[in-house]
Amino acid sequence: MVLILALPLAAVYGQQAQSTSSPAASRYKAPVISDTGDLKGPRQPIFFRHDIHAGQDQIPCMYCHYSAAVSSEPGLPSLQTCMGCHQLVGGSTPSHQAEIKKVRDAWRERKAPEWVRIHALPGFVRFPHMRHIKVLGTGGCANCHGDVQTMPQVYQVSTLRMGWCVRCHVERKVTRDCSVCHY
Amino acid sequence: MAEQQTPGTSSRVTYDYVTRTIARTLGGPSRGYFVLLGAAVALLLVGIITLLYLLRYGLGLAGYSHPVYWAVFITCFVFWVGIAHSGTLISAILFLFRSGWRTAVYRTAEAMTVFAVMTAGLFPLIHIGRQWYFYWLIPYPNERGLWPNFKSPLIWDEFAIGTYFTVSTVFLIMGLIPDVAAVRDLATGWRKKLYTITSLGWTGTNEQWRHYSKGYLYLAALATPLVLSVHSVVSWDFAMAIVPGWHATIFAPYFVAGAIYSGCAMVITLLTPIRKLFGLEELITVHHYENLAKLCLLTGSIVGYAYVCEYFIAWFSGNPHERAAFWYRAFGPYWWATWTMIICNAFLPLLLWVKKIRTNITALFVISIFVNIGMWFERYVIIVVSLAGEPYEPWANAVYNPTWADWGIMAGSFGWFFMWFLLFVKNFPAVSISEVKEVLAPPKRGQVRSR
Amino acid sequence: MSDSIDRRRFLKVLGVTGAGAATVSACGIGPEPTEKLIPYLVQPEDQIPGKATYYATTCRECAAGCGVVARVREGRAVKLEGNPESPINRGRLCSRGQAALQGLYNPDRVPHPMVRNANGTFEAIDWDGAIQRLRAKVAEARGKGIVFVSGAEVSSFGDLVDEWLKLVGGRRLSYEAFGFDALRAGNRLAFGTATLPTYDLANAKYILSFGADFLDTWLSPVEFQNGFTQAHAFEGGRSASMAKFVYVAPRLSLTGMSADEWIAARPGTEGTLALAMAQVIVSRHLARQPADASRLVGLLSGYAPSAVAEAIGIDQDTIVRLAREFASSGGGLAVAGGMATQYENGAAIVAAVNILNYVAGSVGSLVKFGADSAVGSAGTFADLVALKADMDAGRVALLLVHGANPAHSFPGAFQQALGKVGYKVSFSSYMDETTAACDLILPDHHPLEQWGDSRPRAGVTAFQQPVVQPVFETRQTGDVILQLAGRTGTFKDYVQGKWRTLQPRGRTPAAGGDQFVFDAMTKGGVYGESPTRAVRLAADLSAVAPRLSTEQKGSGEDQTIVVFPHPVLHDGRGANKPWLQELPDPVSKIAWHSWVEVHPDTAAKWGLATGDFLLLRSKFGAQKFPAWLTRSVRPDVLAVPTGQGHVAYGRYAQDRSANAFELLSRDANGYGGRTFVVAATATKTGEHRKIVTTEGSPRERGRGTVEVLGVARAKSLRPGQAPFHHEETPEYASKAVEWWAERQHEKTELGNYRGEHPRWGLAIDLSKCTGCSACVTACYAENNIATVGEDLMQRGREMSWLRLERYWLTDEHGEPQGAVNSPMLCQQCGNAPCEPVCPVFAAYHTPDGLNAQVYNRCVGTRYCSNNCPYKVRYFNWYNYAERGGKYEAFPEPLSMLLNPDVTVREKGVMEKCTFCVQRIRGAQNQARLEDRGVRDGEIVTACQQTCPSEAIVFGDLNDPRSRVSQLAGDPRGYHVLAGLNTKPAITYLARVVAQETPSHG
Amino acid sequence: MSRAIRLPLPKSMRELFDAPPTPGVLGVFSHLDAILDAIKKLRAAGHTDFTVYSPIPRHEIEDALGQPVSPVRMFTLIGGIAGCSIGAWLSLWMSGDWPLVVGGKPILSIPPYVVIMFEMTILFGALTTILGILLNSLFAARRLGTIQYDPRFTNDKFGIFVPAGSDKAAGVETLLRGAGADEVRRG
Repeated sequence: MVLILALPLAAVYGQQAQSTSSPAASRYKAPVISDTGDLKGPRQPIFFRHDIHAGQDQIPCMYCHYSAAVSSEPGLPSLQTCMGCHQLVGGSTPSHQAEIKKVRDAWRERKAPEWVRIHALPGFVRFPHMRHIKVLGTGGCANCHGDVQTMPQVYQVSTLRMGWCVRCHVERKVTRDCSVCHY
Repeated sequence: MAEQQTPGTSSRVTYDYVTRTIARTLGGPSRGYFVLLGAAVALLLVGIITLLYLLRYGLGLAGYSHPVYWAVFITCFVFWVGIAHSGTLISAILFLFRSGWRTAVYRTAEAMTVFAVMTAGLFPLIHIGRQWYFYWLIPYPNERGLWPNFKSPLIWDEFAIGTYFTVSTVFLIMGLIPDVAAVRDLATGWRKKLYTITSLGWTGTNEQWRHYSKGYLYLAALATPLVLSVHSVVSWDFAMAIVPGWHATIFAPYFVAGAIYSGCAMVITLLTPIRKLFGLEELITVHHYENLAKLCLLTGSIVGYAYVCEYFIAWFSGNPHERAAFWYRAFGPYWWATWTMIICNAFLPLLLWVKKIRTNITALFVISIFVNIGMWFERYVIIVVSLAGEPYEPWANAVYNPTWADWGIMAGSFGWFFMWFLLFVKNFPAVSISEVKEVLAPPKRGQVRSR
Repeated sequence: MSDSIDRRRFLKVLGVTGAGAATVSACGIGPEPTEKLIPYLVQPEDQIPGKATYYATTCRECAAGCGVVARVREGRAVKLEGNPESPINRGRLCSRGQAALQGLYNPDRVPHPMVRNANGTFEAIDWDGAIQRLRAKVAEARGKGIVFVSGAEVSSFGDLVDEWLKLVGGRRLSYEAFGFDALRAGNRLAFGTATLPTYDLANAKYILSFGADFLDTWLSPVEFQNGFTQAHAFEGGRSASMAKFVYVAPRLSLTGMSADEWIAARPGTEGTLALAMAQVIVSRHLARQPADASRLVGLLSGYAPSAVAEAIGIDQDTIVRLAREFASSGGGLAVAGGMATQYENGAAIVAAVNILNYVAGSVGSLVKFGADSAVGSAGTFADLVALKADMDAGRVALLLVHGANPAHSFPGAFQQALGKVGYKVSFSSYMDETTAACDLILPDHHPLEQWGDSRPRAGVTAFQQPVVQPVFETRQTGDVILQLAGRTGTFKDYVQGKWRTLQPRGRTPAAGGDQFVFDAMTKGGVYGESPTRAVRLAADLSAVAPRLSTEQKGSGEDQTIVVFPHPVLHDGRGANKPWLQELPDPVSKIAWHSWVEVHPDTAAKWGLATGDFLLLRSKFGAQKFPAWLTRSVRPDVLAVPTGQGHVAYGRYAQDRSANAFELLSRDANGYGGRTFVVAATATKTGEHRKIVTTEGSPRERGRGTVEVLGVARAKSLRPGQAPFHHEETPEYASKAVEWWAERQHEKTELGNYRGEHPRWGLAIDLSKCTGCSACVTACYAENNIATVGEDLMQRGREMSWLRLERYWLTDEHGEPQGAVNSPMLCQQCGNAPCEPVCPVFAAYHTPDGLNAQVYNRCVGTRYCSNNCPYKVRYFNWYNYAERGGKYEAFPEPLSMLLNPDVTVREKGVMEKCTFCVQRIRGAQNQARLEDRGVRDGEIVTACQQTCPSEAIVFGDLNDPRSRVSQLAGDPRGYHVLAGLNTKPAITYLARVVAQETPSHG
Repeated sequence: MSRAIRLPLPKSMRELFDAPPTPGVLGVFSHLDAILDAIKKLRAAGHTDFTVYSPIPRHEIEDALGQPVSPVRMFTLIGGIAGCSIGAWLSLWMSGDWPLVVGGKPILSIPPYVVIMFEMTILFGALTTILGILLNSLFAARRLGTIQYDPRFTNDKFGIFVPAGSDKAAGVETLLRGAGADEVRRG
């Protein structure tokens, strides 16, 4: 459902990512990364740059993490989703092209990349994403995940520990009943 | 204080005699001593190994069976807390009552107290399911912002036992200071150093005595209600629960009496060999034993009365659950435990009415051991049998049998206790020097003294 | 549909990591291990991660053909629930249905084709190779005897097999261990038709069961139970409820426990009793006779109560009374089955009972012929005996076995015979006894992985579709057969082709076909009305009487041994599923092993105690069983369940207890059926074992745990009356208590104490509960409850959050007349004693009135359990989730069925029922997304969902319009141990029994 | 207490523990009545700041010296009150900080918290008492200096040390001998 709605949008952004002529007035410009060594966060099999996709190209989070608004799981984009754009988008710099090639190869070999998990909750905690999106709006992701739009490589900004959750719940005067998260 | 000699002590007993006799106990240990110590350590090792197994595989190794979720470990906990009680009773309460006979025995009793509490304190930690999270019971500021539940008797327990351990320890140390000083002045070598430090520069000036004896008085005054409170709190672990056989208002006094009872018995059990080993017959006399025996007789009778009460109320209340529970107790599969407890605790001590027995140390020793056994079973009966025998739900009843894990931990606890106790009596005066002197007639001019 | 399978393949990849997470995180201390996240290649539209998808299919655990809905999360089937669309089970499911999942993810499945090599052991072989081999064998066996043994297959698969066998010249024998030969024979005797009727229990006004265990395993238990409770419950949802139920059998079975009266007739005399009743009805004109009833006079003349009462073992007044009640009820239904149809004279008994129904005018109204039941299609036992003979004689060159395990249910003889067969092929995906004796194994998909269908009765076709991608390298036997037959297309096409033909006339198959099939699949099948046709008495009834006579055979000290099907393990097919093994037998409450039921008086004669082993030696075999002393069996009868005693069939089934089939005769009886009663000597072996039972006190002893009302008293109750309030604290005290409680609740100022939040509650109607224990298994499935195994269960370590307490209802002589079954689970008390004693707030009261248990906060002091009067808290003594641990409860791939919404508990923590809080939270989240409140009935607990008799209702007690709060106000309602002022959220509705002065003391 | 004024603060921790030697006379007695006699004489002679050693506490000596009641009791009292209030704060504040309902009981239910308060009272009372004893004895030791302490004082001998310059020393000596000292030393 989400997918279908978002498709034309994607095409548009795909194009814009290509065209340098588009008026980028207030648009965030992703830096060119020469050395990925000193970037924060774990190395991923493919150097996927959230700052380019979400920041520069301003693709909404929900486009890839399609189920965050309806399910407790945010959802991980299928390779098909990636290919939706990268059929066309080949990347501007050699380094980008190299990474995009990995995606296309993966698609050809029907072998999905194994992403390294960054945000993990213990098994005894339930975090319904949809409830939080419902309240915070689709822009609310940053509250916990930080300003991903400027992260070349995503890393964990919040502790995701209980005290951190509770503090926010108390500030916003919402329940801190244990059995809301623990069952 | 008593101007005339305490009954039983001969005129040979002078200040000097007291000092030297007691100091002698700290002399080079005999082989027998090492055998005992070795045995204690061996037992402790058994306990440690068992504990490692429990940690690795889980409490399932013990004999627990739904709905018997508390068993031997808690039984031992209550048993040891009980043992701990006579110490402070003798040292504090009898001190306030100015009863002279306590002086010869209170040091042993007090040491016993401290080590018994040390032992008891281990059991709650061992018996919880996730031992590595025991610190969640302590109110410490944490990242989650969670606090313990002060409505839970277990938290009361934690505070009571903690306080009791601290207070009885400092009480013991306080009493030791003048004696350590006395020993210091006789000792040589490394012991000299040790005692110089531990005596905190005690010289026995009038100023020191002045603050010391007042302070000691206040400590005693504080310890007295503490003794009574601690086992009351322990009893509330059960009385606050709604389990038939636990939920009784009589529990606090009943448990306190029981605790002192078992404590005194344990004092007799420990004192007898020490007296022999260290040749303290002159200082610890039949007179002392008789008084301990009388104390046992008193508390024992209270316990016996409590038993009667329990059954009477169970019948009188007409509550079917209560009745069922006590019927099960007496005639259910655990009848043997119940009757062991009743015979050892309620009937055996009646022998102490006889002066001949009361003044026969061997007899007392034997009786005291039976009382210890009986008191252990009392706790076993209260805890295990009450849980096993249809607590409200006719469908939920089980027969529980302890396993090697239960016995292993219990053996370990005895090892742990005796190890500390033995180490203590060899390194610190097991009988109070200054207080024994206090009850002797002070040297006066014109009195001829044999030296 | 094809690509839907592809989807699930990729989902499965993700599912595995998910499952890993669920278990790992739960048993690890400290932070999570870093996981890999594997995305889909193609985005499935019908799957959203974190949200369940539901697929309708059909349960194949027995031949009843119940519709099920599989809940699928990330490609793993995590729960089965009844399909509300199905006319068979109406959305309900039994324990065995629930446990199908453990068949799917069973760790002992045959993972790939295997062939017996030179040195007699199995070795792996690839599919093509295997099929080549089979094709060759078929070729060389042509004409030398090809036999295909299947289960009761009235399905497209059955048709396909038959087509193929016609091709290669073989024959099919469909075999059920507990056949229905007597029913067919009996019906032929009485009405001249060999088909099986349908029984309309729901509309009966008086139910008389001659050994028919229609709540255990007989024909279609879920359907029957649902109907039965409608008729028998106090408020079964119809005007004239509370039909009296009389149970006639030598032993009180699960079905018998619901009886208002138990007639322990002498074994084999059930038919005599039926005819005696018929005689009374006819001679005294108690009912409007059918025209040809007069023909019966001759037959019945010999059956005056006075004449036969002696033989039956009851006094004649009882017979007359029963006859009167039965006839005057204006809707009496007599059912013969189970034990009564497994005697030498079983057929005659069925005939006799038919006659009873006939004279009472029930045939045609409550007993309808025409819709032949699927299980009926099974071949007779005689056929199997014949096959065995052929095999012995070497007349069988190729034997193919699918969905049957004769080597276990027909032990010894069949085993030997197998040795003489040229080549043996098994399609089973479990290494059961028969498979172990085969030469080639071509493991079939589990029913949840395959396409297929089942025709439980005429007019009804239940569809089967794969709900998950195959777990192992199995292949659907249908496809294999098609390949062998050299036909193109997959079995799926074959089945769907058949389905297209089901659509009503007037629509061209080509056009509407796909749409029709798709719609039907979403409903789970095609459900049409069953045709009915009237039957008349057979021309010649002379055969009935002579066959009814029972001559006592066997010497004096011989005991009558009754072998009955285990309510959940049935003929043994359930034995490889830990849920079913750990589920206590509803009557004996014994789990993990088999037993022999001995009456205390008999036991006293032999100086026998519960747990002592008895060696039963019949003419055919000997087995020893531990004794269970019970008054629920006739003193002159010993009863033994089947189900255990497997020598193969996986880690959970193997080498457990003894196989009761060993005792039985190897020859078919007069009507071609199998006799399950045998004379045997019983001797004490001197051995003893502690039996694995959850039974506490068999009597309730007036503790207020269960309440029972006489029907008249119950009917006289007006709304607002509360007959059980005397259970509460005395007036003066209760006032004080109330006042104190109120003050306290005001002070708490929180949650449902101020009525702002819901107060979740449950209502359980004991007059509906039959004790079938389906709820228990459902609870295990929904809440990831660990099974602990035999030796731990023996030490009372079972984790069953929901247990069924069975208390005998006794007559004035203290003899059981039935039992009250009370589901005991956490009562979610308003003033919960367990909460204040927890030192770390792991147990506390949620704002919506739940008695929550925070597993990750629990340190395991176990004080809460001590202080729980209901004793419904269970402790994790070991780490049951530990990979490869001694007590691992979910060995791969069983862990795939763990519910990702529920934490897998760690060693050392307390756990308990919380009204399926995960379902509550799920519904609340959904409601919030849609900006609405939670609707009544939106949240359904696992136990409520599966309960075949609809005895459990969940809802919000603070909402006066909710069903549960209305039931809570029912005059029959009471709280267990209300005197403790725990204010439970569960209201029990008292059991109502026919006799006026019920005693359950 | 005129003596109290003469309390200079210790120059160092070390000094606090063993005070600098003061010139004076030490008398060793083996009889209680003798030392009591000596004390009387000394006080009659106007000596106030002498130290009495004894192996055991004897109230006769205390009476003879006419000492004021030890200030330790104040420590105990304050400690007790502090403990009680800490106990109250712990249980009340912590229950309020994250209110959770258990067993339908009020969040702040006093009866169970009394136990906590009580235990804390005892604990702090005891600890402060110890503190009181140590501090007081310490400062006392500091105030009255000392010379050659005799080990027999912890065994069976009593002693008196009278700080006295060479001028007074002779008088003190005779006084002590008169009272029946076994031996008298000048330091």
